Amino acid sequence: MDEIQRVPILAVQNLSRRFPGVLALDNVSFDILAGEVHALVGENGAGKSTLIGILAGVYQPSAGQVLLDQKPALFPDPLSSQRAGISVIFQEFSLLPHLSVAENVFISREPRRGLTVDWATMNRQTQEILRTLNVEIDPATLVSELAVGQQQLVEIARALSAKTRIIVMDEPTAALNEREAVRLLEIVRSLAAGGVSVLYVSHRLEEVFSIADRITVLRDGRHIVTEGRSAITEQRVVSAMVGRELVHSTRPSRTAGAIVLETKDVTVDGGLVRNVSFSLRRGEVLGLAGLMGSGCSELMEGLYGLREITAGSFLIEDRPVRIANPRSAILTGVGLVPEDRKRQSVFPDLSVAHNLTIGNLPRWFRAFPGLLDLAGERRKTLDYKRQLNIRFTRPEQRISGLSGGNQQKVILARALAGNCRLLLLAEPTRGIDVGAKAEIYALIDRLVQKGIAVILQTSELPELIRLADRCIVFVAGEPRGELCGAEITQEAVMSLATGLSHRVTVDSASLRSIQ
Amino acid sequence: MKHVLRTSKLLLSVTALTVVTVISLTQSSVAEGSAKKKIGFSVYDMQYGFFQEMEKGTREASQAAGYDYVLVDQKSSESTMVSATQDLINQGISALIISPFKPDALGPIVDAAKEKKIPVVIDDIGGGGTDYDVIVISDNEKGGVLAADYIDSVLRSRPNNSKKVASITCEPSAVYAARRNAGFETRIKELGYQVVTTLSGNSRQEEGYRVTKDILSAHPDVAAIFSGNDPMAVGAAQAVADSGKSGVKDVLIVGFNADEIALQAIKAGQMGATVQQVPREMGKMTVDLATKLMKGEKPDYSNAANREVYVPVNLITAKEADALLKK
Amino acid sequence: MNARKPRRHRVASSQVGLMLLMVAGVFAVLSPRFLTPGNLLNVCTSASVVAIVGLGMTLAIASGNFDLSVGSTAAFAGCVTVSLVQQIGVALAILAGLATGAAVGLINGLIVTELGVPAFIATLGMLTIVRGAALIYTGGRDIYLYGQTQYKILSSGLTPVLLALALAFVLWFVLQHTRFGRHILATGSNAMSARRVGVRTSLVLLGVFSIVGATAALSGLILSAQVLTGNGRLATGLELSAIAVVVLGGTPLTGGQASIAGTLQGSVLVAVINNGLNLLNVSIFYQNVTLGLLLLGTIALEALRTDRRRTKQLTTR
Amino acid sequence: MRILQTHKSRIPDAPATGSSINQVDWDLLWERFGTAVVTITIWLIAGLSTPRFANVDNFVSVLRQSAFVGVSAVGMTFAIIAGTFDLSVGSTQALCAWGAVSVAKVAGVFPAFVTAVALGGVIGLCNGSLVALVRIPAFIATLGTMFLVNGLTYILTNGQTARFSGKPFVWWGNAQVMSLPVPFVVFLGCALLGAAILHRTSFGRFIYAIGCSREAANVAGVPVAKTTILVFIVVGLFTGLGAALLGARLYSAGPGLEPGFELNVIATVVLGGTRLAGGRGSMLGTVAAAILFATLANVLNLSHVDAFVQRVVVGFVLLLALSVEGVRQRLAEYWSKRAARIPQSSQPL
Repeated sequence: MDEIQRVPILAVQNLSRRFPGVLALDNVSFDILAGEVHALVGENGAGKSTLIGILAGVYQPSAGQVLLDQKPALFPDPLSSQRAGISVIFQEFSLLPHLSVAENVFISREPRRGLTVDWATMNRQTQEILRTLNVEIDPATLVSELAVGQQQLVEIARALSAKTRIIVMDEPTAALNEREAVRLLEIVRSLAAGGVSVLYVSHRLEEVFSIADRITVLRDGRHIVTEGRSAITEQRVVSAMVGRELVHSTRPSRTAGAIVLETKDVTVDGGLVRNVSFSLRRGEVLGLAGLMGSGCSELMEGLYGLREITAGSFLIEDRPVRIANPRSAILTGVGLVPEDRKRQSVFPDLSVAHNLTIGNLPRWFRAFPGLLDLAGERRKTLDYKRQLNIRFTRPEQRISGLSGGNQQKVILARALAGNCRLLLLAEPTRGIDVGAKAEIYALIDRLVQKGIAVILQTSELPELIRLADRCIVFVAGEPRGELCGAEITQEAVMSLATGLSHRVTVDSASLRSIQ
Repeated sequence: MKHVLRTSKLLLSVTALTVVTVISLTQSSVAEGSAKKKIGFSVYDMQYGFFQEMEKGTREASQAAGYDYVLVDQKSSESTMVSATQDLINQGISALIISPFKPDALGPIVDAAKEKKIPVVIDDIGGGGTDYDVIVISDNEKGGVLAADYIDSVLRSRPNNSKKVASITCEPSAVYAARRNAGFETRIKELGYQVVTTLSGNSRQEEGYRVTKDILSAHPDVAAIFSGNDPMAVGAAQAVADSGKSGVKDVLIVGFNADEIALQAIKAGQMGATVQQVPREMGKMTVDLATKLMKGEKPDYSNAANREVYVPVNLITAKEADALLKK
Repeated sequence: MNARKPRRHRVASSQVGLMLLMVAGVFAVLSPRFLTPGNLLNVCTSASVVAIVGLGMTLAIASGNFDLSVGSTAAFAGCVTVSLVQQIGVALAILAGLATGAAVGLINGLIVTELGVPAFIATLGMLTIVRGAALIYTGGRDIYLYGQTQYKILSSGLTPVLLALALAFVLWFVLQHTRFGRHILATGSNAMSARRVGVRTSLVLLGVFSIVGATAALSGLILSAQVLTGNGRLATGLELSAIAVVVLGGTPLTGGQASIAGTLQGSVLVAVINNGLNLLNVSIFYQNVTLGLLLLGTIALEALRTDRRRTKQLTTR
Repeated sequence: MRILQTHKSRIPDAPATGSSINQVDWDLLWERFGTAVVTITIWLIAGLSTPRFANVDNFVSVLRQSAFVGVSAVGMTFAIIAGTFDLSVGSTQALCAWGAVSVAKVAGVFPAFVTAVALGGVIGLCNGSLVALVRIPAFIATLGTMFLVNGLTYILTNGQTARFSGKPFVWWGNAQVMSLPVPFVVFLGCALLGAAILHRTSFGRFIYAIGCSREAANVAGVPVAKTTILVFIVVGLFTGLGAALLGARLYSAGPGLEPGFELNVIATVVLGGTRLAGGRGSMLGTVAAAILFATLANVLNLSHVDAFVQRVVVGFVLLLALSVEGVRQRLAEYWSKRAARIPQSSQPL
């Protein structure tokens, strides 16, 4: 790797951006070389999103400048940034669900014949680009009909079609399963080999270290370090990110208690998930693993009453229960931390306290029939603040002002507040930074120790290994195998999940069969 | 937290300031009282030519008599009618003239006026069975009868003696307008005609047009159409013209009000006739009546039992239309 | 050349088509005069007036917006044109009327894009403002043009129908085949994403609102030509009819999709109902009841159908 | 990858929470108090320019007038906070008011109010079921009921207005208690009740939650369908009550009562700072906005403003009040862009 030879294609110099009351970026300088995969890491609030926003033309810098090919460049709006050869793939995609794949790829750059859009050329070129990515998607398909992984590929195809020289990817694997993520990393590598520079923004250090040529760390809006991959250790990156020393942790040994949940031949939604039988004890963490579409999420939703259990029986503490909707789930003592925080759990406009108590209002806060006991609610919120170490100033504060990790803790508190005996965790640390992640793991450990039973569904294998005592692997809606304790390794899980050998090789045919 | 406090303080001081201003103004307004008598007129809806004429008559007469004059518009809403007229009464008027959008809702207004000993003169539409002092009313039913007689006189002389006529009404809730059509329909049936259809054009010109088109296609042999007001009549005349017929010779159109727009249409040979009301005259009459009432005199009722003063209605055909337009 | 176009949402418009056939069938049986050429022209003419503004509204709804001010805009444009016909001639006056409509639309667009007022409220405010402006402009008087046969061309014979069809074709073409049209759908689909990928959503919306204003103006002009009169009361309540026909036609209120053919069929359906009930001499009272029932019926059918499709997804039981 | 854990004692406070405190949340402030400020401003201007404005009779009149839209707006506030909408309140009002007046004539005051409120509730139930169970978008569902109820009212009444001027009945629309007009007292009562429901009951919390995010509400165990139906019933109940008051005020009611009422009600709620998209809003704002609209109409009448111009002014005030926040954001954006451009303006792109 002879980085010295290459010229910086993009550089930021002394970049600052002030928002009312906060300095989001503080005098940041670094550069990206041609054909380089440059990873940008940092905790939430480190300034990554602001930096991306400036490169995308969404924000303007308060001071400093962006150099493109060593000349100052100005991006007053997204279009000018794109014209300069920068494509940004945001974490929540910028796709237009009602338009076709081809239209999404060529939006605002549609090939035209006279006044009209040249559909033939557009579809043909889209097909060509998709082929270079090794995917077969009909360019005329509506984007709303695609799976998440395919949607990501459409975003990449859009970047490629724009003759982009720099692609910025914000948490590109956040919504992907392990399999799709591997595929994405391959694509990123081949892009870089083709001369495109990639600014790869991610929390997942594992990915970062497997792909980046150089790594830049931001913390609290300031530039901490930029270093070649081989010149820096994972340990150093983490401490640069959090600005403090970290210690290792492993799954504590646990002693399971009485059986809390028992399922027998459970079928969800008439066959989306079939023949699930397992039991779960107090103080135990059961992991569910599988590729997207394997039925893990559907089973979780079934257990929580978001989907119908169409066959089989379901016993909680030896009593058969019927959970028809989330409400009855909560009443039976089942709590859920949903997988998509933005869509499924947080009410951004409501206060922390309201977010925390929304699931169990009638049970706890009735001073006299009908009226809420606001003081009690406040007390309860502060209680949880202490117990779960949630950081906020006032219970009346809007939850949108909290960091992702703290929001997630509030959601966790909500799930626990319902007198929870069985806690369902779906992707509990998605989009949460390293420090907060470790805290949430510790929290889960403590809860389990207190006797709560946990079912954990996650696409992050290290998380599974760190937390789960047992793990059931699903394939195509059916449990394929169960792993216990030390048997849970990345290789074992993946080989069960894919039905292949544990050396994961990816080709487009198997990718399609997954979706 | 602090800024919320600060803002509340700001708000509080602004409120205090307002209260002080308001109190001082209350006192000044008490002192203000002018010697001049004030006439308040609450008009149905200034969007209509008819009421613009009425307002003009009322205003001119008030000014001529040396009164102050205040106007409010009910904008075709009974709720606004009551609240806006209440605003008038609160301004210390000496007499109230009102052309009510909904006579049925006159109750609270008349009660409020009586409480302040303000005489109430109602201009047209209806009195809603309230305790008003006098109502100036054009004889809507008679107008309908006039129209029927006119249609009969014209059609009788025609060779192909179709006995089919149609009637277009205003919005279904307009009581005064319903009387016109009722008068027309009763009389025309007496004369041996068949009313093939009665449809509503909601008082609106473009709906009069649309409804007439439907009438013409359902009953191609209809010989005459009576419309509850002139805008709809003019719309009807245009629809007849668009079907290649004449609003005089083929399908005789008769309207109501004698709005300028209808007079022009009659002059242009697009419709047969209209029943004239004299809104401007009526406006003048109400001011005269108000003057009498303020002096404590009794008006000369046409029908003392209902405290009504009638205004004659006249039929306007091409001859009279010309003369009226010149005025 | 086999240029494959994206599949579109066609279901709803076939629903309204079916409804239309049924209703028309009933009237054809009940009234012998319903199927006469004269009456059909009559139906089509009154359908055209609503269809024209409905087509504009389809664009607005496809872009994720609304325009409640179309009735007032129609009145204002009608007044402007009628007042100018004598001075500057029919052609120029018509252009002036359309320009007035487009200008009102542009103002709507500016309020929405620049001041950040939601379209529903922005155009609600403009509804009263423009109506007031029309009344002030005319002084509340009728302006009439008897004997002006040239202006009459706008409303006589097949003109309104042809205008509606031509407009439908043009808008369909714009929507499906031009960049502007695709950007309208993109904006309605997800304005935030569209902005990020370089669609100038503000410009798109300004364009859309101007078009809506112009179509409202055209409807107003036809109405004023029908009665050869301009006044500030013209076209009251047109906004709700326009929205009703768009909804009947199956264009979803969520934006990103549009059914031009559906809107045409929706407006014919409403015209057929009103005409048929008039032919049968049914009281006007029943027109609103029928319209309400149809609206709910059509959409309920559609909702239940998609519901069955959706049972496999997350539900709100 | 190894999993790491932090020393708990050394965790600094999250930066995002600390930053928003010292800075003024204009958005929220304007949402809470903006309408009240505008109302007071108008009072000031009116008081200074037209002496007729500031007398007791006139205030009574303004407050009374604010109640008729206001009571219905209390219900509509629920609907809009829940992220939905009811266009049928105009038709509902006419039907309920007619029902109240007709029943008052034969059976007395109490049955009259019960009839009106019950009719409103039933229509609300229909709307709610259409939206929550058949899943028709609220805009379309209530547009449909609007036409339907309007037509039904005409059929039921045969186009005729019902009239009744019995003292105990009209007392509710016209009398005063402690020099406050009765309808306004009822309105304040409704607003207080509404505020209590919104802030002190689980139903209220559910409404905010649904308005914020339907899906998240469902996952959090909020009974979304039930709450939605209940919201529409509440709108109907309040509209029915307001309608009975209006019937009492007018001594009469019939079809075609108050054209455009639904839009006035929605405008009032939105002007009161409730966000059209749902999830945010308060009763205080609704009360202030109802008074604001009544004041505006009154002031324009007192200042002898031409009826045509009045329309323009009312629309303008509505737009002006709702643009303030947008204008402020625009300006902030403009300044930040300008600031960004100045040092580099001479450079080529």
